[in-house]
Amino acid sequence: RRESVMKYIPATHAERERILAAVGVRAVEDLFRDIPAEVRLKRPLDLPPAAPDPTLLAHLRALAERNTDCDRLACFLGAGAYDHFVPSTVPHLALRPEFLTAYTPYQAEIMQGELQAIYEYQSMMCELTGMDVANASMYDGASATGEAASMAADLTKRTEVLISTAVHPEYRQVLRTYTSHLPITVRELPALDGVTSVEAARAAITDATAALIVQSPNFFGAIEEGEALAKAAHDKGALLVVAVAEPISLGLLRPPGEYGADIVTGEGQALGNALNFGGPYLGMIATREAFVRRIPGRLVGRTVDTAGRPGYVLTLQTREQHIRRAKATSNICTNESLNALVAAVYLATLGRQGVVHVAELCARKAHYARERIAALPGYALAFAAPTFNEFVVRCPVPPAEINRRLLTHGILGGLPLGRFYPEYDDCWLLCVTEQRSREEIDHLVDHLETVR
Amino acid sequence: RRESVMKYIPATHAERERILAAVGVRAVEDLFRDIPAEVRLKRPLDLPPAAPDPTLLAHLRALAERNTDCDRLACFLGAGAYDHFVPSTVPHLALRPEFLTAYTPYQAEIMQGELQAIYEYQSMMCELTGMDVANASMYDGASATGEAASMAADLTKRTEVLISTAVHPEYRQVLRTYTSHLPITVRELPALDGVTSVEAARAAITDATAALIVQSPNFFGAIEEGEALAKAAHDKGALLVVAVAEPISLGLLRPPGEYGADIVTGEGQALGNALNFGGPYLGMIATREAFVRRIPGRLVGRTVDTAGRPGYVLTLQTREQHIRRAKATSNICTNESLNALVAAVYLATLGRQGVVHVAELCARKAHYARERIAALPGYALAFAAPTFNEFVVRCPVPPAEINRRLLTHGILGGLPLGRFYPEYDDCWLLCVTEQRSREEIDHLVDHLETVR
Amino acid sequence: MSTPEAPTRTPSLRKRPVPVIFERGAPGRVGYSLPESDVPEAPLDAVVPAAHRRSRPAALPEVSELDVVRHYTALSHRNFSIDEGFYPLGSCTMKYNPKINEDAARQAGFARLHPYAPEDLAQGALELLWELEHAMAEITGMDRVTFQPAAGAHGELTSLLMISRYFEEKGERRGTIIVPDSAHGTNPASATFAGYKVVEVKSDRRGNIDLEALRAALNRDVAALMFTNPNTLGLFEEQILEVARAVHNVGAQLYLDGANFNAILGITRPGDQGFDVMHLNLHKTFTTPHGGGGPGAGAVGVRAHLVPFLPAPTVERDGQRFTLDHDRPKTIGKMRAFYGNFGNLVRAYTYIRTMGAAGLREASEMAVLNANYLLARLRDHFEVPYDRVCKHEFVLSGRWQRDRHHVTTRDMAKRLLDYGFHAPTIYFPLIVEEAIMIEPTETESLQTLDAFVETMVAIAHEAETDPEVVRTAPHEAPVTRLDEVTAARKPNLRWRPEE
Amino acid sequence: MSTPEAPTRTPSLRKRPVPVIFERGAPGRVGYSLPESDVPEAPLDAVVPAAHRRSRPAALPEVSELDVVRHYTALSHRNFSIDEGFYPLGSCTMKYNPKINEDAARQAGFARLHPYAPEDLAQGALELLWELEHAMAEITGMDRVTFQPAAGAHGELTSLLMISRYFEEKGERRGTIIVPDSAHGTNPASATFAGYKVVEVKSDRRGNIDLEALRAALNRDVAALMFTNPNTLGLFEEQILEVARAVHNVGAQLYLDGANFNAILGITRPGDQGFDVMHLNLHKTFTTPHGGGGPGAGAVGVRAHLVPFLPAPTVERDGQRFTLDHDRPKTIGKMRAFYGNFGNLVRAYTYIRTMGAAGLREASEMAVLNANYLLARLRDHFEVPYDRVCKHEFVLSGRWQRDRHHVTTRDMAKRLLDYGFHAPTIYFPLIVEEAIMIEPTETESLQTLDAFVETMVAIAHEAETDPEVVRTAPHEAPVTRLDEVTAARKPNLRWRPEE
Ligand SMILES: Cc1ncc(COP(=O)(O)O)c(C=O)c1O
Ligand SMILES: Cc1ncc(COP(=O)(O)O)c(C=O)c1O
Repeated sequence: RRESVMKYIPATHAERERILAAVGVRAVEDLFRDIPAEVRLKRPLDLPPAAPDPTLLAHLRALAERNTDCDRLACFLGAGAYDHFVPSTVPHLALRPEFLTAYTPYQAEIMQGELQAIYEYQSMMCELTGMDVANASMYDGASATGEAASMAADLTKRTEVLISTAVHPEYRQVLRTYTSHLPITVRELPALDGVTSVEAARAAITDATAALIVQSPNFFGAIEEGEALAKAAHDKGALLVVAVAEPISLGLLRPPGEYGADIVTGEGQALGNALNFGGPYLGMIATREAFVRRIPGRLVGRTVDTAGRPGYVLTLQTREQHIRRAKATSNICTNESLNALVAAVYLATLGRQGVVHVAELCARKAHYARERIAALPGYALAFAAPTFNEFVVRCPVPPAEINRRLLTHGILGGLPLGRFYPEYDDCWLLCVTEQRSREEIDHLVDHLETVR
Repeated sequence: RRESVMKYIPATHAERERILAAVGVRAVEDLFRDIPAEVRLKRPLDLPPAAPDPTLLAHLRALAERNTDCDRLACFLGAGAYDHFVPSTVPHLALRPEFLTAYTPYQAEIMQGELQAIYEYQSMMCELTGMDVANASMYDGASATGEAASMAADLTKRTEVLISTAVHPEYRQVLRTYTSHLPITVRELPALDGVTSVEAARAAITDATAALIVQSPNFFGAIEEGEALAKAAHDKGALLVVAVAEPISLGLLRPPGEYGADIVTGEGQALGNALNFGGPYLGMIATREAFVRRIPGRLVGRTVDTAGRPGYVLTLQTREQHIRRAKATSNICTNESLNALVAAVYLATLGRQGVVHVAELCARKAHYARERIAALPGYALAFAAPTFNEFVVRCPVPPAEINRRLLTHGILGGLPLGRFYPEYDDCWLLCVTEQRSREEIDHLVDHLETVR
Repeated sequence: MSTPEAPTRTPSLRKRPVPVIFERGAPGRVGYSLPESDVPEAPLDAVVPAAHRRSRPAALPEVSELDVVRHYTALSHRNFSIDEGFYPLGSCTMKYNPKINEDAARQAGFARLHPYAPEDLAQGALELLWELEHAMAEITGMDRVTFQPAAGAHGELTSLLMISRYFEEKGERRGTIIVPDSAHGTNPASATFAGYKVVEVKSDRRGNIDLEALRAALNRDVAALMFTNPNTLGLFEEQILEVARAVHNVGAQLYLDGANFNAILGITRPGDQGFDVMHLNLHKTFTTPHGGGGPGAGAVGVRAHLVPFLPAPTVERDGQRFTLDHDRPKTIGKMRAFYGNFGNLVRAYTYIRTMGAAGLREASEMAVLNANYLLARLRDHFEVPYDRVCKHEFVLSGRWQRDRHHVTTRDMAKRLLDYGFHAPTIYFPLIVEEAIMIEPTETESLQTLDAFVETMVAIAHEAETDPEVVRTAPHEAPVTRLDEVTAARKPNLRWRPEE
Repeated sequence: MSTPEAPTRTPSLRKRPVPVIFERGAPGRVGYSLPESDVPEAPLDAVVPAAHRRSRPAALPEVSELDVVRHYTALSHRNFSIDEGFYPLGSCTMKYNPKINEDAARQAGFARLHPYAPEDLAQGALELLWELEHAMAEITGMDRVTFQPAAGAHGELTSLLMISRYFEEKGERRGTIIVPDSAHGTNPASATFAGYKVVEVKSDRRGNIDLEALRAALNRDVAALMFTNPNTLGLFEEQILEVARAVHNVGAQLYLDGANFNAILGITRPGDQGFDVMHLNLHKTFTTPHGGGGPGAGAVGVRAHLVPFLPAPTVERDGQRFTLDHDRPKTIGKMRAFYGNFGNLVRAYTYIRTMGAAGLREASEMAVLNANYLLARLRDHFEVPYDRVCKHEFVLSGRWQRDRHHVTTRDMAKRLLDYGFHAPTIYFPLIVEEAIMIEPTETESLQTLDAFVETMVAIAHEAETDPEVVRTAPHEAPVTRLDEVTAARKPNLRWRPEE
């Protein structure tokens, strides 16, 4: 037997024999006789050989080095995944094994740490979004938005959702997939000049519309006219769902709850979670008090024990699949609690001032980059609306070509929009976070000047 | 005020005012009036400006990358610091903040974890070395050997120590420094063909000799004739001190306690501690029951509490400086407990079988490399004695030159002995641990073939 | 067992509540450090118009770094984790989460990689995904595997949507999903979420699905049977081949809920048993940590006829180069943004490479041996509703204790906490009254299993001799039982700043 | 304060002993994974002769990886650390150890760097050492600094040996070191270890050294006065300049034990006060973690006349290149192998770069403010032997409680543990009966200081009203008071395998 296997399977040969004897069988095969012989595997699985730790770590180091990560590039790429600074407290605290290797807090009395941390996370999400209730997490921003659609349909008893094309394309794809076999039709509301037109929205919303779904800052980085859009929706009895893909923006921008959002979904990756090539990320969902019993996923509530001590429990579980089964508000079970904990530690570390500080840095640096690039001959801003830390540039050469050239200078360029918007194939979505120094921005601009 | 400072100094301006009021002074300066005005600093210290976390981490990453560490080279360099594989359990467990940020366990009742871990470490050291008692750690192998000399002088009431030139040159330097102002004279015993000559030792030991100090495996990688050397020392009433710079060897080799060592010192770095450019490392010292009250440093003992539960305490403290002051057995206070804990977790993880396994891998790979290099035209083994994982090669070109050439192929060559032994300036001390693959050894050999 | 204690007149430290983080700190205190802006100063209104800016900062904590460290360290000490003790949670496969997996996944080359980085910059990540897919296909006997699902239930939904597209392609519209009454709640919930009607089929006395009832329920409106095998009773469905035949006879698809895969690694493959599609919980069988509730990682394997419907993108290899194939005309689309919970996929890959084929089989053998060992040693003390050889887990009933001593399964579960064990899964599956579902996993030692048995027996004895101590348990936890009724009646779901 | 508890009949979990690791596991169990040998098989006797091999393997634990994880996790939960609570240990400067320091020091570029790597491969490490030396020289007012000492006491020895060489160079032989009666034990111990006779000088009523006694003790045989300033009473020596003059008048050297430097960062510099040589404990003032007893890092600063005697090697800069200078003809030699506790030097450097000049000064200001705050709030409840403005720490006496209520300082210290605080340093300095030495540091919040005050006052009250609960404390710890007498009489210093 290989140590690499034995170290995870403690039973020694002698112990295995003792167990067999206690169970009363001669060989372990006797325990598998209930499996029809014809489907019992007669051969070993065809897998790469077991690798001892040193060999395996060397292999994994080599794989990791075949990637070029954001420590090795100046990253101007965002589009739903953001390169923010993560304070040292975050991994040191959130990844403590007591949190990392715990299961869902079904035994509340011995999981008060997890439960309290999530209760605090819910509170922070409410503060950020301006909503009354936030849940303990969803899979990611896209799937949370998908769930919001059916939540809205249920709440309004209506069958159509209207989604702006300025919402992240992958969120829209997920929404379509999620609703494909539900009695919900998805209509897209074209965002013509980089923002969702309030007039178009008002015109498009009917009394069959369950919800208008927008993203703010939207996929083009522009800040939507939340208040007007909320009014447009509410006037027709529809709900406003606001997706927030870049929650750092909420350090500076008006919280959706303040301008009338009924449901806020979002992607919490930016709140201290690693880029991780796309996951695990953090699905956020928050809503108004009135809708609490329809919110999907877990909720932690504060209560007291028999001695009157404050304590925390999973609550309102009658919404959930393990109680309600086919009638549950969602099928979600395992969620992204650890990422929620990461967000909580991140927000606690930055705190009231730090969240404003980081948001302002993003906005100021992006604004500087935006103005400088706009001033370059051949380059122009695609849209006029105010932005946060992303903006769209029209380029004199194909954006993909620009990215290739920038890479040779250690710069990870923005997203060529043509991939998702054929009509914008000369457009380039740039992101500037607090991580980018003025020097890096100036380099970017200098190189752009040469690419014409 | 900068956040980088505020995050470590929680008092807000308002709180500072409250504190000043409670203390009853108007300004903090009032608390420094007892410092003569002429020596109060009138200017700010001239230091680099405070750096915010992201900037500072980038700077430190850059500094770290200006080094070429053993992840980026095939390391054949040892000479007192060894590149061994460190299982993932070691940092994950030993660096838990509960251990890392605790002080010396003066309040035993709330430090049972630390105390028990060190008690277990002491036990493991005894098992490895074959001695009765081991202490809770010394600074490093060299200083531990220095302390052993005065321990031996005390125990024997003799004034001379004899040390083989096959002991690590830096250990010998430290011994000289340590004893420079003590009534102890240090004599060196030349090791002519790579091992300490038993005859020479017998001849050199007088009845003024407190101890014969050898290292095994010695600095040249050779295994000393421990038994005969012990006899030579004991015949004249001297003690045998054995320094172990590569404790992994004890997985395979006879423990010094078995062949008559009276004091074993050593360097525990190899037991799971990082190379760390030379420190912090782990000073080991162990001895016989009879000498326990003369051993330097802390000892953890097992006892019971008032309810009869087993528990652990710092014990025999009357040996130590905080009780005995000028009459203490040593001046050591802060030691290397965390490195001892690292060694304990390492030894627990490898366990009874693993320590043998890693030792055999080292010996076999070094043996293979040694035979292959010996067979190369122009190269020869400097010495004949059996070795563990280091050996000395005579080279056709200056070793430093060989190292320069190997570096261009990603190989970190051995130590040119000329630096410490002018008479061996064509000699090269090579180390082969379990980390080196046959492929790397063959590359080394192939390149040597071209260097002639 | 118990030792005399000196008198204490202090409240137990462990039972002292930890204040919420909002109540720590002081106004104006900070725990972060960021640079000042290095770009030319512009009036904030020019950067973001005032109308779009928030009027007051979010009421987040105002704490120092040490405040943060103390708070979350204290909370971590009020948890129960695999690293601290035995976690026999049935159906959850709480096996050891190797530390090396963490070291692998936390490397900057993985953790700091942007999902939209050009493929050339992500070859290592793509290669890992490709290798992992092929390993999982071999382990399950499926033709292809997607890792887009974030968890098991997400995998269920993914699978059902693929099944729907499959029937659409064939021009059929089917509206029913069958689930056994022993199924996990996510099965029916996923079916509903996919727009299906759910029909439940009961189990027979041996704990298998009732074949007659199944046959009766099957018809041309049935899109699929969602089947868990070994099922949630920890029993292998002896008539699996008949089940498959019956399902396929009406042209329906056979779906495997693979949450219990830890029983059959290298022993039998769903692909060989006739399953068309299945999900795996990598956070169970493949050691990725549960993180206190998530993230997990789902994997969905399909037979060839369902491959066209896989979520996009897939990972493809040409020669030495790995690419993302977004051009999948028949795909159901996307189940989430990007490609999946990559960080956990690195962990699962590391685990598979550590174990190899023989190691994985050995894991299942020991998981099953350990479960049968516990069953053998507990059978005289608790009712055994389905008395068969079990797989990786088994289900007891607390009926004896309830009926004879008015001590419920919940009471006994809470009492276990006093002895330093996590409780088993209780009151699931629903078909067993007072259910106690125990899964030891292969990573627990015989010493731990024996200690658990002795404690269970001791508690069964307490139920007879000292029922009150069981009914009022736990006594050792930071809190005693919590008022869940009030929690649900008057929900307090967030801290609020005083205005 | 206390809350009613449900009855429990289980032994408290926290008080259950953790078995020694040797008693975990089972024969033949393993928790490691290494490759098999990949070199041509050779008979072991040919590799290492049997005569040199051990006859039986060392009786090390035989445990699985999970056994190891559970064991050390459990032990870690039986500790008390800065991350868990207030640690007012006088003289130890238990300030917060920043997490960023750990991230900096654990980088492979530092942690995996071989000490004998050619200088070209270690330029980053050498640059850091060079920068740190210059920062420390500026902070202390010394001309050069060595980081070779592993700790404070090691720095003391280093300094004394340099002083000896200095006098040798001058052809003098001096045999006496003077230490105040308030000095830390390492001072006289180091003096002895350096071959000196130790003469103790008493302190005066204000807690300064008694100048008359000092003058009387000074003569041409005195090599140095080892002086701690602020001293171990937490008081700044008001006559420091007279002391320096008196010492220098007999040609002796003035040595500073800089363990208490946290009081004077940026406020006053020993180099300006007339000190010739000094040590710093980087594990106190400069936030490197104590690791449960070590490793620390000592730094020794010297004025120009002692520079030639510094341990070798020193770090030098020429242009952009950094080198190790081993060629120091007058050096005392080496105090340990290689260059020092480098890993901790990275942490100290990171801390200094985080704080900057203003930040370091602010740290000392708040450390002193916090100490005076605690003194002001505790003065009515405990005897204050030296009633002066203190620096970063202060000393109380438990005499009132001892004499009036037969409750000792030790009792009160143990009682503090029940309330979740570490105890202050007690029975040191020796010149104060029933000494209670309290150092809050600047990193503790006002909320923590207030909670500590309330607890101290509550304990003083308990000493009057309920002395027994104090005398028998602690009650909340995993164990009650331990039998130290037996521990010393019949030492059990190791586990032994049964033969
Ligand atoms: C049998 C079974 N099916 C499905 C699930 C759902 O998996 P997840 O929690 O990963 O969504 C679980 C896990 O709770 C389970 O035990
Ligand atoms: C005043 C004083 N001097 C010297 C020392 C010894 O320092 P170290 O423990 O680092 O050897 C200490 C620390 O315990 C101390 O407080």
